[in-house]
Amino acid sequence: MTEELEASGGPLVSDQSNTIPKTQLADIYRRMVTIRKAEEAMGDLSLSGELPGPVHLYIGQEATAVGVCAHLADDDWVASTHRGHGHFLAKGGVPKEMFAEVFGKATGICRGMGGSMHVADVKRGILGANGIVGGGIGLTMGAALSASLDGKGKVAVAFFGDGAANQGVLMEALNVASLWKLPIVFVCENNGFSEFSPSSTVTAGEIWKRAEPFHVPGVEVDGNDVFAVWETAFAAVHRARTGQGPTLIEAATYRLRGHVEYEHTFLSKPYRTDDEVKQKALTEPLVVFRSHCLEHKLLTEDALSDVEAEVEVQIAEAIAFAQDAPAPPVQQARRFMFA
Amino acid sequence: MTEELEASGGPLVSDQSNTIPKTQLADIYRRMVTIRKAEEAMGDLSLSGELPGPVHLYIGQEATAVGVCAHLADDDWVASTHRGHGHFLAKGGVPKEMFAEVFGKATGICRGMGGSMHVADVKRGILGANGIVGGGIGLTMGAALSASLDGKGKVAVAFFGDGAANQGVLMEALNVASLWKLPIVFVCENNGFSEFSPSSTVTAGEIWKRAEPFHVPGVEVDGNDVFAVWETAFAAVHRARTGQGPTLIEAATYRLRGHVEYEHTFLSKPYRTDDEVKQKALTEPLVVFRSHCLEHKLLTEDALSDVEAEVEVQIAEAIAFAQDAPAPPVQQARRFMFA
Amino acid sequence: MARKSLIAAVNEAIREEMERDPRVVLFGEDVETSLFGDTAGLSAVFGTKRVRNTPICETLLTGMAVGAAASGYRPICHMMYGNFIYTGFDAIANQAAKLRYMTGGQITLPLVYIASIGGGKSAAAQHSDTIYPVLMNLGGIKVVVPSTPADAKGLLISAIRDDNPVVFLEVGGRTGRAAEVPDGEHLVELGKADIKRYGKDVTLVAIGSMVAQAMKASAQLAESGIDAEVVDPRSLVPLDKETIIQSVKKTGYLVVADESRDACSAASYIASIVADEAFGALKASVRRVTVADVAIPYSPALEKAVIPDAGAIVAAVNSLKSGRSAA
Amino acid sequence: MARKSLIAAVNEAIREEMERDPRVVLFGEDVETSLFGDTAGLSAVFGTKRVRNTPICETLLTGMAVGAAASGYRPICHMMYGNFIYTGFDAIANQAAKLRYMTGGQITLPLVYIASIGGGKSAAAQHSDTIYPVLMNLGGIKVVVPSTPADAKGLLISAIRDDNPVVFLEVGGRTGRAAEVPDGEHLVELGKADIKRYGKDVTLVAIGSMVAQAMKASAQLAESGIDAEVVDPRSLVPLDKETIIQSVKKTGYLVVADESRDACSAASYIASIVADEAFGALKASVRRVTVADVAIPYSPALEKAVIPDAGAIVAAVNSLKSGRSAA
Ligand SMILES: Cc1ncc(C[n+]2csc(CCOP(=O)(O)OP(=O)(O)O)c2C)c(N)n1
Ligand SMILES: Cc1ncc(C[n+]2csc(CCOP(=O)(O)OP(=O)(O)O)c2C)c(N)n1
Ligand SMILES: [Mg+2]
Ligand SMILES: [Mg+2]
Repeated sequence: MTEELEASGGPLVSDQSNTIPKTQLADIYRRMVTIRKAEEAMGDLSLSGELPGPVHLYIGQEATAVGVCAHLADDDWVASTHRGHGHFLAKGGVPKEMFAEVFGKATGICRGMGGSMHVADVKRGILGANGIVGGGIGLTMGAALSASLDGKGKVAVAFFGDGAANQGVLMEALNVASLWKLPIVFVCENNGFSEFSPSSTVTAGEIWKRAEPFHVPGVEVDGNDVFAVWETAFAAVHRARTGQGPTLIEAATYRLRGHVEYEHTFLSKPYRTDDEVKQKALTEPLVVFRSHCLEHKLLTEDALSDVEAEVEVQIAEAIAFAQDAPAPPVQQARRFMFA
Repeated sequence: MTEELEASGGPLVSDQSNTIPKTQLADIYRRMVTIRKAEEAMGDLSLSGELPGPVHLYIGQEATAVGVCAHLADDDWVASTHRGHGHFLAKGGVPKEMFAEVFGKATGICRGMGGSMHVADVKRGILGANGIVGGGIGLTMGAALSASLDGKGKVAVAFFGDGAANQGVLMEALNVASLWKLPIVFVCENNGFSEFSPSSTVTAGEIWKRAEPFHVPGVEVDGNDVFAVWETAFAAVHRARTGQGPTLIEAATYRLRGHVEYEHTFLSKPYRTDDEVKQKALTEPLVVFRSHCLEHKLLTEDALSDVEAEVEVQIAEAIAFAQDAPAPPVQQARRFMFA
Repeated sequence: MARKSLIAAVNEAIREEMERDPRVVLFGEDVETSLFGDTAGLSAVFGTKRVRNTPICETLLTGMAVGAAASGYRPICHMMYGNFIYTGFDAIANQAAKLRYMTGGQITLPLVYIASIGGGKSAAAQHSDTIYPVLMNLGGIKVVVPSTPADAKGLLISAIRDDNPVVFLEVGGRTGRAAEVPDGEHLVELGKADIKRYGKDVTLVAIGSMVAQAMKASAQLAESGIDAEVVDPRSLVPLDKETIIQSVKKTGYLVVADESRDACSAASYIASIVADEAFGALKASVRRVTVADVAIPYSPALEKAVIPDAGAIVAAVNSLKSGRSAA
Repeated sequence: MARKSLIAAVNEAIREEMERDPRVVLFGEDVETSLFGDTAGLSAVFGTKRVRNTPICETLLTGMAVGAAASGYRPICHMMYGNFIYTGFDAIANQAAKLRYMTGGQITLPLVYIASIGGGKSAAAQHSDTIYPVLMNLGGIKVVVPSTPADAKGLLISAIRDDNPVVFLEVGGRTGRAAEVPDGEHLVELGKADIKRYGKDVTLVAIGSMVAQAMKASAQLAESGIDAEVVDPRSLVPLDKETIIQSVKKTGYLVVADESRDACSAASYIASIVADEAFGALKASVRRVTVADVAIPYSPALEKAVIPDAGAIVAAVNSLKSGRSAA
């Protein structure tokens, strides 16, 4: 991994011995499972018609959000995408506030004003999910500019998809981030699809290589392996924090659910086979993590199951909270346009 | 040169023996001198207050427009920039129609509706100068799509500056052009400045390398050497015409005049030294061409001088034509919004 | 005649025009699979040369459409949600709207941008915008907003055959109500309003999604003895001022219903035209029923409170008829 | 008091605010050398960390300003010509205008976009647009268009101190007329119109470049015994409806002069407000003096024919006063 980084545009300050500390493994798993269970529940709620708006689920990509955000503090910034629940939860967002938001309730993190596509928690450095593909890139560049100006070692992370990598704003950002040595990490999650188009049909070449011409290091990582993501992000975040500039990480993963949760009810034709999905599920992040931990005796089967059980309760509570929450007052629709 | 092409993203079909045929040399020189003399006159006219709008002169960059357009027919397309006189003339635009346009006259190529920043001649495949930096890239991509659809071997060429290369639309275009193998040549003229900013202060890395990640060949060429430009363009245009896809050419040159012709009258401070300009003038395209031709006995001093004298007369006539031309009828202001 | 949704009518219009004219081509993000269904199945019929899935790059797409049109094709560029027109705004505002003018008529731009607009589906602020006001102000862009499947088909065919840039906006999303669409070639001229209901007491000009609301409002008003005329402009550029003015001259009262935000809305423009050119006919204030100058909220109760409905139109009419408004 | 150009007043406002508040930062293309002069000299004073030349990449710039504002700074993003706001429109329309709303008030965006607008210099169609109508419709963006150096300074300081996205538009380019600017801290509240001339016979609402034309027109009208009141809204969002309405209630007549294209112009919006909220006070049609729905031509004679001037305003007033318009 480190070799790759060095190969493409400059060395990352990285210590190959760095890996997830054993004491953090349960927490890493908890975060991934929190996302998984929350998203599975979201899917059910969407299909049963309980959610007013559309949801784009993060199932299968958990390792990226969790592996990256493990290196971030509340005053570091992230911006996310339309597929934003995972980043929200990984960066410390509270499940019940997320569910209440997606239900459109007054106690939602955005008071019901934004819904799934806009979950944000500014006090935790979450600039929000975004309905504009590529929209988070400009926002994090601004946050990185702020971080660079105030000199406190904060970092900004832009999460975006393989589809978003084809928006020109990414290259504009790579150029400026390189020139100004901004403390930013660009994290492209290549989940194989840009909506219903397989990546290869709309994305020429390799995304991680797009950084090098701007003298920004680019690196590819297995986005289903939270250990690999953690290590790569460790180096990139460290690089940013110490004033050495930006990094582009491409995390290879797979979107196990549809682009949007009820798509099979309206799409005229399938765009991938069930077999493909089944095949890919064999190497999804939780499977990979579990077997790695068991194999290397890092966590026991019981420890893992305990986490799952605890999370299940937490998510059920979060959903109940959201279901019971009141709708926002109607007058609220006239608020919040201006400060 | 050909090596470089092959090194960065795939081979160009090129025959290294190809160079400007001797019979075309006088014509190549005529075109370069036409641009030079027209632009020098434009500069004088601008300073004397005879031109209603601003002009951005192409002096010092003639080799690129001429070396590239030598390979294009009327039904090939080009789009140009705010600095568009050179491309207009190189692609076959008529001097007197250009001058009349810049004077805002009825006989201007755009009937006085567009002026310097919009000189276009659609029947000659000139989609026009453009006031939007990077604006021509989308237009030529569309023309390339048309060319690809009609299958007649037409080619589109996008001329743009080093500053424009930082607009994300270039990368969007490289991606689509690569995926669709469009018959397009991206010609970036790196003249050292993006308005008043030296390129290095606003452009990270090397522009020609930005193509490779999209699997598009990128190549750098001496933009002051019309022979080199001609050869590079020969290969790239051939590649496009034969359905092999796009190429990015970066032509290194220097803008000998200001960004805009009367800038010294309003800028608060200089952004380069007179010495730098003088130094750069030693290797400008006409100097290089003349000495190359004389040294290799390709053209005589007399032949070169004859061309210059002829062009001088032609430009003087074009200016007289423009000065004598009538203003457009006022009602014309209400025309041409819709077909 | 057969009953079809607006989406199906759009699909049919594109299909017929692509059959009729080989220069008509379609591209956009996922036009093959088609998020809304309006382009579903077309790639199977016309192949992936003429129906092209693009990457996500709106800035390029809008400009590429201009270039393809300038060089002899008749592109249809599908922009998906209306607010992605903001993303690709540059080439629409700076190129499509001006290229013909700036070149003294040399360039002809037969091109159509399609997008889906409006709220009501908890798609939140970005995806729920009603975007036509910003397009109407650009000058060189025709803007079409059909309210029925039949109008959608007829207007889209006219748009595709038009030699100018046209933005064709779909309201109601993928789940609009089905209605009759004439068989055979069906054209609706751009710039001709349609009187969706004749009446003599008040003119309701309603745009896009507001037409159905105005029809509902008319039914309610009829119960209290007010006979409303519903005028659907259908195309906002060009705008059929004459039909609107004639209606106001007949009724003396005008309410304009428009799902766009109020400031510089289509409603404000139409109101200002009438306040200028038919002032003498007006017996009361001209009322706009629009979205107050806020974005569209996600939560359904809030969204409903923000987007005008029949009740709001009825209330506006009643405020006029009671003379309460003529301050 | 000292006489200064609008550009110099802008420069002074930025300088003072950057001195006052270290969180104010400035970036944009060539803000160091400064094409118009409004940011000249600032990098020498404040350094190249706080005053940053950027590459040409409007899509990023507008979004980066949003991100910098959301994370605690107060960016001023210089967009140079107004039509480059079209180029960077995405983040203005989809992020700046909506982020606070969508997040339920979590995000605060103290940011200013500056750009130069308007025609009259043979800069041709792209660079001569008067762009505020499209911004006014976005909802979450304040829009300021000063007509004098003093207002420019006072409004820009207010804009920089405002906790919302503000687009500050300069008219007249680098060569505007100099006028008095008060010494010391000079603030003009956003949303307060200024009556530039008091009169009793007709209200002329004039925006930006049209204020000078309206003043000229008033002088001409005075000669024929018509006493015009000139109202300069100065800020279009928020708009000081009250001052406009009060003036019309006094005069009974309204002409709105606006250099933007007519369809969905600021003029049409203002006219529609008066036709609604002050209908009873109106004695005649409300007239708009705007650019017909065309782009701005290059040739000077044509450009002059397209952009409204004092004569056009006088003609509009005369058409009202003669009752010719009340059809
Ligand atoms: C500017 C813009 N264009 C188009 C869309 C519609 N859209 C939503 S998600 C999506 C695909 C995004 O693909 P990718 O970036 O790979 O993210 P993923 O969905 O795979 O997480 C598209 C085209 C959008 N939201 N914004
Ligand atoms: C979208 C856009 N942004 C900014 C400008 C203002 N501008 C005009 S020319 C120029 C510099 C262009 O530099 P480059 O592309 O290198 O072309 P050159 O002037 O060197 O020929 C700028 C910033 C513009 N015309 N369009
Ligand atoms: Mg993807
Ligand atoms: Mg340059």
